[in-house]
Amino acid sequence: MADAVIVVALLLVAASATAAVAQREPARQALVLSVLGVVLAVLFTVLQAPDVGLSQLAVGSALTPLLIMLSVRKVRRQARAKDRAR
Amino acid sequence: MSQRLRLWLLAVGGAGVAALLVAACLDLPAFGGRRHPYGERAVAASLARHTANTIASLNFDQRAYDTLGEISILFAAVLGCLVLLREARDEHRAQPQPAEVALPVRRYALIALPVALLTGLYVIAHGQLSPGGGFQGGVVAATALHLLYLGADYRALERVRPLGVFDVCDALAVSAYAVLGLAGLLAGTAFLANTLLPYGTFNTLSSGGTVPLLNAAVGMEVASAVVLLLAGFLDQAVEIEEERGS
Amino acid sequence: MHHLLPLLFAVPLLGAALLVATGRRLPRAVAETTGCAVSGATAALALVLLLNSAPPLVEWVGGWRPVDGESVGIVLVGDGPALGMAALDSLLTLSALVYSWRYFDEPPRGHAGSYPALMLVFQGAMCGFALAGDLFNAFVFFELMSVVAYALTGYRIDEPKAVQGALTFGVVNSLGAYAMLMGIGLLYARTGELAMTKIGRGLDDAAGQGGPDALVLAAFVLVMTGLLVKAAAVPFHFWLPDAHAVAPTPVCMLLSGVMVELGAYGVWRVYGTVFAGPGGIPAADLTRALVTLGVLTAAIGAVMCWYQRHIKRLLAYSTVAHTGLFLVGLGVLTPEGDDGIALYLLGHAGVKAALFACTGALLDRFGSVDEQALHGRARGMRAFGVMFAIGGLALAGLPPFGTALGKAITEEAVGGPLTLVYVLASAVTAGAVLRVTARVFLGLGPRPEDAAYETSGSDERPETGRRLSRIPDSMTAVPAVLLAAAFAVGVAPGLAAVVARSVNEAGSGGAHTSVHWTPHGILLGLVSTLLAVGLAALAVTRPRRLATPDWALPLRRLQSGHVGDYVAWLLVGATVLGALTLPGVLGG
Amino acid sequence: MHVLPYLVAAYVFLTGCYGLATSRNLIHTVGCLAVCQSSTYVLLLAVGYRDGATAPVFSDLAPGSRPVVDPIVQALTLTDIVVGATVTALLLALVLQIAKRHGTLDPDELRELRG
Repeated sequence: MADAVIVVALLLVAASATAAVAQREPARQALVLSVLGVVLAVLFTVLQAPDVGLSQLAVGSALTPLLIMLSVRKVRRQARAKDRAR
Repeated sequence: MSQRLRLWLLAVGGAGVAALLVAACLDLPAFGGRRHPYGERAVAASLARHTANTIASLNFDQRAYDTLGEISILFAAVLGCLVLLREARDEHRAQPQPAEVALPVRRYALIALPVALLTGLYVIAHGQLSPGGGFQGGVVAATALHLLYLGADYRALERVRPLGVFDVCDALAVSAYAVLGLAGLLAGTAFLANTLLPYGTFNTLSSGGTVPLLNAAVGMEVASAVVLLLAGFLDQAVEIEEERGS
Repeated sequence: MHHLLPLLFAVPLLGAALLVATGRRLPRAVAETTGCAVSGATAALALVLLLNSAPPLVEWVGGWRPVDGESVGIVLVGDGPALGMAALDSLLTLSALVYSWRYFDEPPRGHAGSYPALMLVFQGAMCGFALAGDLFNAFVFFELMSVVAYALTGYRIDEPKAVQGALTFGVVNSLGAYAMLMGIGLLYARTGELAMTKIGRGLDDAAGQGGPDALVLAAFVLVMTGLLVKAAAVPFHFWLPDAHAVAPTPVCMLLSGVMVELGAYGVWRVYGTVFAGPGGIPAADLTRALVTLGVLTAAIGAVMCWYQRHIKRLLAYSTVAHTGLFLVGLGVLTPEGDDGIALYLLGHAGVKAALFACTGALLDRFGSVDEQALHGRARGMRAFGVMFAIGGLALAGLPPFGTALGKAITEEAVGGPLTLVYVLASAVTAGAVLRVTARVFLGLGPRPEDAAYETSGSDERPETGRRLSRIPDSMTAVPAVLLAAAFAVGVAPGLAAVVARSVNEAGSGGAHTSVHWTPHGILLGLVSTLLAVGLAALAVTRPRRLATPDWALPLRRLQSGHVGDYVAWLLVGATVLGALTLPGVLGG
Repeated sequence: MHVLPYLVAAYVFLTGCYGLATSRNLIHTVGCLAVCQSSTYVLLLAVGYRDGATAPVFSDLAPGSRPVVDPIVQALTLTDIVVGATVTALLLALVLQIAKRHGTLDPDELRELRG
């Protein structure tokens, strides 16, 4: 039973990692990365690593995507300001 | 270099590394094996020092020096980000407009905030007993503070987040960790030796000697580091603008 | 005494924390004085420990001394080479801080302490990496060192080149670090240990009579990839010129003078303690891999160095060429080779840092580091001209500089055609430096014309806010002292013997070697110096004859400044490394 | 099942490398680096797993009553995760400055450092 859950979690990790690389639009990539974070947290929990799962949840699915979103926002705002100045 | 050449290189290099990794995987001990000599020693050492969560014992006692290196990475990265995201010569700050927030969002954020903050603190405090600790709790508590940005607006966030104080906290937390290490040295044992305090009763909040103290220092470091990092990025995203015409 | 080892990391860290905590209120002069004082104190501590490092100091952090040979803690190894690297990086950090004394403009508003604080953390990280006896601990300090270096490289945020170079540096080095961590994971899976000596023993036990298998090979390749990225061996080297050419000058002194060399040191340490046993990588395979990559690195570094006009980039490529030479010397796995490289590295650190310091003075005086734009303009800076020329000659291996002694001993150890590589690589890089001296400081020769595909150094901003009309004394004194130190390495009586003894004690089981000047070595040193002077003279008088030939253009095009290219090269490099070490694994 | 977790780790690493090499946007590049790093977490935790074992937390588990998984790799992964987040932050800060100074985030259009 545990084995089956681990296999599913592993395959989900592989799939969401592929999606995170394939999604070339940064704002959407941030969302996919946070999905990857959640899936990894699940995998770590079934691998009996709750400590790691918890920090992956906090860092991988919240903090990192948040930083990416803020960067995207800054770049967009800058592009808009440039357009207006023109 | 052309796109095509790069893809060829990537294919060659990728194939080589893939072959290497697959061959290595086939030689690895089968998944789920029983032989973990260092792990078993670590569990025994953790129990001998009355720390219920072996991970906490590893991070704050047996391999506490790694953790010192790790919070220094955090400390250095925050310092680096503040330097890299400073206002350049040709930039200025613009006051952000107060934004209208939909009522349900505001309600949700303001209710979730104290809950998340308390969860963070609880997770920090129980680091040596249950899963969690300074890292996880610190990130949760610091991120929670930013619900204020979602619920109210940027200026409300700026009021509850005096950056100068967090700067000092950031530095103090790292110093506290290092000074606790020095205390071990001065007491005549070794740097970061966990021999200063009694190990306490197994499975209580004060068990584990200096583990709870180091854990608290890490919690403080992580929380202030995350606040400062997010502040740097928010500043860029909301406030700092380039001068017109440059 | 051994209890003091962790302080080499803790003291600069505490100093940095102090600077950050008080940074908002601190006047600049106080912040910089504090930085120098803490850095100096750490350097003094490193020197004291170094003098007491025979027999080697071993410290179990947290007092987790082994019980029945097993420990759960982290071990620090303070032997001669480790403490020597720690002392070298501390002294170099101190000189970089003195060099930037009141020189760096515009500390970020309200953060007067942040630049010295970053430098202090950098110093502590390099000490920590040098002392690490535990593989994961080495990774942690490797990352700390890298993170600080990215921030320092991008310090001048309004320079487009600086931020681009820093990002390239960051992406490539982080990827290298993750490869190294995967390697550590594989080694942990096989042996269940993290201390380097225990991993080595574990590999030998696991192999039994069989020798290494694919897992050991993969772990070796991954760990070495991380370290060779740091050491900038071809084809992992692309990030280095991009980063070193754009970083602030005092940071360049550290990056080129000691951080890259720490990568080579890591290769030596990790191979010697982890992979040297019967269960590791056979010596013949390591020699094949390191000598091949080293020769390639030296050749490409030297050729690219010759064709640069951006002076900092030129010096960066000369660092690439010299690390190639270091790798060859370490790769032959003889005690004499190790001794020679240790001395070469000490001399090179002083010379290279001094050359960067002189270039920084040019940048701040003229707002340019372009060889062609500066043609003849620095005639008035006589002291710097003399120091630049001396630096060039020392780089070529003019006796009795430390570089010459180290090179001579290594040449003897490698023997045969590899000697030629040493003579040529040092002559070409030194020739380029002397050419710059002749053109910029003496104004010799006609002004050359522009080529198509290259980075010019003319629209750079001085690092001092405004151009300096007079170079401060501290900026003149630092390169002079560094050159004097490089000279002292070659002539100080008994120093070479002490270095050799401590290196052999740590590396080759206390083999006895005699290291001293030989007529043969002096002759080779003079030959490469003459060659360098001749090349420089030819380039200045007949610039057309040595213009970029067609065969060198594709080589220059490889350096495209594109992160994606560099990542692809990193994978190719790992594959090449694997292919070069494969025969021993198949044979075993 | 014996090697699947290791193969997944290798796959994720190489996928991330592919993304890094072919990326057309530097923010995406940094995201791909985070993907590369997550492969190290998977590898480390897979190495430490033990069949039928539980987490090494003894607050409601009598010591010795059940086997536990290897705590070492968990401590290492924890460190690794924090390192990853900080590296991401630092690189994103650099990316923001590149966007300002070069006006583009496409690595193909950054032409300052060549030769």
